[in-house]
Amino acid sequence: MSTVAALDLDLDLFSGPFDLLLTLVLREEIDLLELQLAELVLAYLDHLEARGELDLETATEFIVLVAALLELKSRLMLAGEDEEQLLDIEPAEAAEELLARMLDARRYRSAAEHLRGLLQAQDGVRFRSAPAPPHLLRAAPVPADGKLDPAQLGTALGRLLVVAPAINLRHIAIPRVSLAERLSHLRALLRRGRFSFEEAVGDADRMTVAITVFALLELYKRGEAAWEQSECFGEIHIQALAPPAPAVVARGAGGA
Amino acid sequence: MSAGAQQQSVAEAEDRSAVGVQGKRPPGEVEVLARTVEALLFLGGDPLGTRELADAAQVDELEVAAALALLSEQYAPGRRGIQLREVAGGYTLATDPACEEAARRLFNRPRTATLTPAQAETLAIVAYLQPVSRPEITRIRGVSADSAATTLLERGLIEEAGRSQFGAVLYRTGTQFLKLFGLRSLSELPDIAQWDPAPEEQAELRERLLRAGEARAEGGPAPA
Amino acid sequence: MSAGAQQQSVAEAEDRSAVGVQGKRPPGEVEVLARTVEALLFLGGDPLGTRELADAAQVDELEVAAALALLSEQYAPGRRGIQLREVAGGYTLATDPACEEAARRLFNRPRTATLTPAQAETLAIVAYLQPVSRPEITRIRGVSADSAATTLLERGLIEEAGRSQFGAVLYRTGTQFLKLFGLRSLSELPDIAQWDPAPEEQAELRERLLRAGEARAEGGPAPA
Repeated sequence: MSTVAALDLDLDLFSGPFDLLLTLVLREEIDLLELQLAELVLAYLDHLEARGELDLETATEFIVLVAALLELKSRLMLAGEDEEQLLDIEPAEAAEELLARMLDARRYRSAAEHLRGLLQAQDGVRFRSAPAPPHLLRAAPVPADGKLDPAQLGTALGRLLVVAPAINLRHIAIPRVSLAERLSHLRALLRRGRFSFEEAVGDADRMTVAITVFALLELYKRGEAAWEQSECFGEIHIQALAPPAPAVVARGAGGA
Repeated sequence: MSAGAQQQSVAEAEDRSAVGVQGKRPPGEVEVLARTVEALLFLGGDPLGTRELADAAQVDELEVAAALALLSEQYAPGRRGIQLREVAGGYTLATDPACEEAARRLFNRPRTATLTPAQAETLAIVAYLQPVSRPEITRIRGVSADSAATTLLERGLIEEAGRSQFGAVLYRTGTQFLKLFGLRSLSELPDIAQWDPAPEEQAELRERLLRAGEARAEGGPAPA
Repeated sequence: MSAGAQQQSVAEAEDRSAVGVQGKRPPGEVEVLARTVEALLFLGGDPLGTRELADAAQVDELEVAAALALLSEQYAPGRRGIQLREVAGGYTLATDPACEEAARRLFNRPRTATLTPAQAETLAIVAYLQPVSRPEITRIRGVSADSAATTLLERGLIEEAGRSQFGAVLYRTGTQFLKLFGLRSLSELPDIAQWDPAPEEQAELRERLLRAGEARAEGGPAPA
């Protein structure tokens, strides 16, 4: 019997074996949105610590299950018309999905072993990597004009403009702010010129201020921005280390 | 059979692959073409298909096939330090693994770095599900595959194959994968279903996922 | 000398280079060493001296000389598509000049002028935003564009345009770009609006691309 199944938990919301928790979540007797997955992971780490050894098989299974829970949870937080539908998953259906997930993980772990075996069997087979003599590589022929379609560039750029749907965080009590979001905020300000830290954060909460400082450090590390503070607790002034390259707007018909 | 007669038959067998040395008769067309094909395989880094070889040698593919058959005799395993290998939909020359010790001493580095478990899993998922995106790989593995995917990309084992509708980069395996793993094509990979757990084991897993809850519904304590 | 005796002597000569195939006697040490030397010469692009070969094979130079003598027989001119050559500083394998016409055709075969997905994206970013730095391209794509950029540089589709103030290489479209796409000037690049998923957006193109790229790097929801 797997030790993950028997893992004893003592969480804020629930105490009992891991498998029971899983089932209760699947049967919607425990609201996944209220379950702190981090707490769950910490409990597992304590469990490993106590056992003093890492059983790779069990650890992998635990990770796959927690990841599946995490995904279920994030799907619950997704806004959209199909939200109702998502919440309507039958417990049996959800159990099937978890099972499918575990089977998939097992399949690809076995396939990975097979691949490692194949590579091992090729041990000692070396291929020649010396370049061909230059006199045989005559200058590559220049392809005819107009061989490539400019529309190819347009479609490529169009795909890059697609913004993935954002996750709605309204279910989470603590307001979250991401480093990436703060980075692009600061970069946008930098493009306009010098600004003060005060302007960058406005009257944001402490968490946002802290993450903004972190983002500033990141920009400094990357050589994109520098700052100065003339006195303790004084105003912090931030400026770009170099003016960002001039932007080119999309060319309209006839060339802008 | 006398020793002399035996030796003579050996000479005849040998004669097929060694025409042109004794100058007793002009080398046949197949022999001449085999030399050209050998030179092309020696120069070309990636495996070459019969079509490419035929175009370069300006003959038809059937003639190339005959030349390759002759070459594969000359390069039969155990005969030379180089082998003719059929990989990645083409042919290429590679060293006999028996010479690996000496090669390692000369070049002072191992042939290829082995794969970490994370890299092997990521590669397996790409090989079987291609084209597949990074988030999908992460979803199957339960943990991020970013650094493994980056390493596999750098080593040329996987390559980009466009983007998914969500904008995530898709990956597929490349020629280098087939070449290094000694595969002629992806169809040589065994069916993924072969690693499915036995039906009883699957049933047990399914049971496990619901049992504790059932126990609770009945009001009894959950079995450990 | 009778025809029979002549054939027998040929058989003896042949036998030396074909040991191990017939399984009549185990291959001699010279034959085994010759295979190793063959493999080393095959791998090494540069000529190898007898000292280097001896060190790699862990034998003495006299033995290497004997192996090389055997190899030079096997690789006698006119016999194979590859020849063993003694050049300044050592030995090397090279193709028979008779096969070079075919090799030229192989290397100069007309390649289809297609772009891989990664190359198309990289080129589109450079074309519309030039000058643009490599880190910026990476930020927009969400994954590295290094190998795509290298290929585009080699094909003359993009070229370097100085360095940004942070020291990153800047790119602009190259001499081959307009030609290959049949454009008279950059102003003829198609209006992006028809492929734009959100044409009502007012922000400038660069800004929007960077924002979308950063959102992708953060990891959107996994495709269900």
